[in-house]
Amino acid sequence: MPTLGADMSVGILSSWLKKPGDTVQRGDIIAVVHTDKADVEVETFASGVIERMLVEPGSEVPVGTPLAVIRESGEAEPTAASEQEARLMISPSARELAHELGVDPAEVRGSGPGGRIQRKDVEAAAAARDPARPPPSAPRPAVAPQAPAAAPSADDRGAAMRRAIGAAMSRSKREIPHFYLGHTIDLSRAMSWLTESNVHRSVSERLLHGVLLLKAVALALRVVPELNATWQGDEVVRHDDVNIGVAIALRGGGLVAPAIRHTDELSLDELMHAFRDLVTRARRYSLRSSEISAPTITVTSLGERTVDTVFGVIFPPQVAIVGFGAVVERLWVSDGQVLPCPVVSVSLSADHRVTDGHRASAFLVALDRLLQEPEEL
Amino acid sequence: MYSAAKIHGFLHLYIGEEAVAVGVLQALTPDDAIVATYREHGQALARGVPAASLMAEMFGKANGSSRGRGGSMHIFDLARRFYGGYAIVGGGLPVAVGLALADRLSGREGRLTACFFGDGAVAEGEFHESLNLAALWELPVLFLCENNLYAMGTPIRQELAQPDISLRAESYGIPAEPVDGMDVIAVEEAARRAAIQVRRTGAPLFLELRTYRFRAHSMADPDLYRTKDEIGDWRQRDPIALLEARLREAKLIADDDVSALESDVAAELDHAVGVAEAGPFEPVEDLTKDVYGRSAQ
Amino acid sequence: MTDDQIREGVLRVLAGIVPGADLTALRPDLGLRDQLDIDSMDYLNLAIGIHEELQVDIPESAYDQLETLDDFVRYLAERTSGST
Amino acid sequence: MSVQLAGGSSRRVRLTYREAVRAGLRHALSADDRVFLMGEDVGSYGGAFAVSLGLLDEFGPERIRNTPLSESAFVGAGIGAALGGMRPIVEVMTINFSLLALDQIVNNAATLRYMSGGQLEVPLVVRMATGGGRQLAAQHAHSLEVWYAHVPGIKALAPATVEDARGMLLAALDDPDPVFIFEHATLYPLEGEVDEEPRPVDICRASVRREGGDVTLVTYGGSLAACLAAADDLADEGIEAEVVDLRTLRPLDMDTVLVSLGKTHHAAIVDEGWKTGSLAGEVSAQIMERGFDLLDWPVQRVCSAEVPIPYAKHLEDAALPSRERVAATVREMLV
Repeated sequence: MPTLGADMSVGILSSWLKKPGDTVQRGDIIAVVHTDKADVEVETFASGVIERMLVEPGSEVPVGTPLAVIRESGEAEPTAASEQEARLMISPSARELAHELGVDPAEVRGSGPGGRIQRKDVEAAAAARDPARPPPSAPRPAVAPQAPAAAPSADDRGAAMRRAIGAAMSRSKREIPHFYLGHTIDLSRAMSWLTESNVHRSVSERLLHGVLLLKAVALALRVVPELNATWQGDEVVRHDDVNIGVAIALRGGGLVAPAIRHTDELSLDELMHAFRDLVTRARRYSLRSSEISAPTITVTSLGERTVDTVFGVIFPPQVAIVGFGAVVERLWVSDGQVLPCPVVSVSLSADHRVTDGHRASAFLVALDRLLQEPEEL
Repeated sequence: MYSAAKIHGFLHLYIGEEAVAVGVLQALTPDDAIVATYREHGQALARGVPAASLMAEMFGKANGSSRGRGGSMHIFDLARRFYGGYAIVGGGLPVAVGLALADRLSGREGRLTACFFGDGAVAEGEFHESLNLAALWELPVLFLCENNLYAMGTPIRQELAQPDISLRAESYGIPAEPVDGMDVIAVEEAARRAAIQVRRTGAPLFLELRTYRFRAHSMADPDLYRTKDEIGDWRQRDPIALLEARLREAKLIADDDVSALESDVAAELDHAVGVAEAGPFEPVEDLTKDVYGRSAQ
Repeated sequence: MTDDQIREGVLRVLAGIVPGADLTALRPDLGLRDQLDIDSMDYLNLAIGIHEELQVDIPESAYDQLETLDDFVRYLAERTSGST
Repeated sequence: MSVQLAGGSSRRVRLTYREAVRAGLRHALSADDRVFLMGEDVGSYGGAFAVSLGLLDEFGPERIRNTPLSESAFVGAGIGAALGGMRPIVEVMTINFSLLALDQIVNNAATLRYMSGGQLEVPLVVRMATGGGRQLAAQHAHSLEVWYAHVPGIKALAPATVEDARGMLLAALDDPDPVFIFEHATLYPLEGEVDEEPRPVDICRASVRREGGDVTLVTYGGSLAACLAAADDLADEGIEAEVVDLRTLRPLDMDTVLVSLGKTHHAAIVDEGWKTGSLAGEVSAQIMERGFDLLDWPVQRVCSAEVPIPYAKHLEDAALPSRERVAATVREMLV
């Protein structure tokens, strides 16, 4: 409804001079509008085919109300079947995966009922597009179930081994003879290095102190490798890969500890990126099964505003868990002076069948030493 | 207040039955527990629940006796062991039995649980089950049936095949006694005797308090099922008028005492309305508060 | 940028970080950490979101004066008043 | 793989589900004299499912109280006793008879804290046997846990293992609100190994009883066995099913379900209740609301046929959820 006078706010459509299906050119008169001053002919500025009228003759509509839909020449003919374009039948998870893998769903053939596109169709399309890259998770029934994600180094004896593990903590506490060691680490060098280096970083590249702790744990495991192991059947298998499970609290309560692979080989920036991505996806429940079953050790922390010390309960089939309390300001003797310093209390819960207090303390000492040289992490 | 739409939902007036609440409550101690029905304003006031807190509750305010959550049918006051109004007819009886059981099992002697209910409840299964259980386990419950002759719109003769309620109670081996529910002195005297016996023996007793409500079952009841004459006859024995006449006869009160009393009552009511109107509404953010004592961690 | 626009921007970023939280009942004078159960990672995402949404860079040093929604609006208002 | 532990935590013992509940009762009765047991034939008879056998001799008639057949009165008395400061455990023989006490449960137990503005507290535990599978026909085979899980103000638990049968009772006694424990009648003879020393267990988290990456089977109580059996069958065909035991029906721990769904993208919910208005329906709705983007296939439900449970064995087996129906449902999803 065009404004046909400065003070005009509404107009009455008195009659249509065209009908749906008519082709119109720019400037054609297509309707007559009645205003309190006069009956005025209305011209169209678009050329094309009138698809449908939106306003009935005789009705009063405010200025600016669209009166008719004109499909400009050259636009695709809408399929006769339905008003909107045909709905793409795709499962929500497949759509998410397509987005993740950069596959255009419209080009995927759906194998589900009624042609619904499923994850495996998207995976196949992604693989077909780039044969070099194997699909993220092996297609299902055709192949034997996934081998345990943490490729055991020494022991390749295992066929796909069914590990019936109840993940309940209470069971872990009862089956695994835990012993605990605590230690307090002066973080003044680490925190000042972090603050200093964050100043030069853009906000999206900013590091959290957590990544320093994760990297230190990963490197300390090279000093005490027996902590980086998992039970398989009745045997402990030590792993070369260091995949640290990061305990993430879910919003409504509940905890999950997916792994960051090769934590020891990642740079602090790569580690921060992986950490941030993991937390985001965990809280959207979209973790990959490989991530959940991959950790060779777990690190847990209850965050800033909480307790000084946390003693973790080991996640079976792992053999250790490192717990960080909150970083707090404490009076601390360093180089003979008593100064207020940021410190963190770290705990190690370990499986008595696999290691002992002496080795466990060697791990915590190594961790401490690594955190005194943050620039090396 | 109700007609001024300050009070909503159901409201069951107690006018006419005052002698029962006042008489019985005189015989109870602070250690006794009380379980009542949705017509419990009389019992609550007689127990000492402040009128302001009742009025605020009926205004739905946070300073009401149940923080505006219960309304007129659900007045609670734990400090005064007033375990509330129950809107399901007969719903309170098993709870009263349980309270008495708790006192028994924790060795708290010399206590009773007073359980008020109407003649309507006598037809409920819970009446049968509760009296049987209290008698079987010999629990200190004082069952108080306010027989106002009507279960909402149904006269008692069309409600109970055996309308002699005291007789029914005795069938469970519980001594029962009918009492003139319009005479507060008679009620108080009977209640005192019963309470002393229950406290002493620990076994239940039953009083059938014959009374009458001058107003309809509730504000929503057109009260067509009773004749004006019948209501008129009972009004002759208005419990408050009866008491006033006796006190005057005994020269215990005179005109100025009566007017002083009336102005005190009026003042207390105004105060109550003031407190209710000034009271805050509970913030909507607290909607889910107190559903559980300890929400799932 | 008016205070309301800033507040709306911050709430939009928060909605992305705490999907499903009822932000309408958020008290602007109470700490965000307690009301929304958010941790240092969420605070970092908040800083990144605000940088993208309102083009203001919040240095780490400013974190401890930014506890409530009002703090954020006040802090950002000072830094965006120059640009409108 | 439980290893006999030297020293440290207590010795392991082998118990049946029924003995585990009894151990929980005995532990609670000895530890706290506010605790007492009330129910039909819980005394000299020892309980319809022999759970309270021997407790009368040990704790006496005051604390092991046989009740007349008055469900509304003795459940209501349990509520009153809880109000009066006791810690009652009421045994309603089966969920089928609990229908007679629903008024006391829904109108009193669940509402008194809220309706009194937070003044009153009802720390009551009610246990009842539930479920079919023993050829007792329609009136003795109901699975109506969802009726209780529907009501805010009470908690509903479904112990499916020997440890939960004992531990949940102790946790429920520690809870300030009414807690209803549903013990599937076929579980009483189930054997399992637990620590000798009874301890309360968590009652707000589900538990992954079997890990797998291809499909999530969500279940509770008497249907756990069928799911684990189905998972074994499926494993032989290369399908790894993850079995999530809800353990608590109110509150529902959806996080554990969603984390699993995030891995498998396929969910089947196995629930002995009738499908219409079932707990399975509620879990499915919450998956749709909170985990929609994780779904690669519509959520499936395996429930009882919508019939009064029949007496004849072959009919009852056809009506109730079975390992075969669970496995078949999973195969359809992963074809």
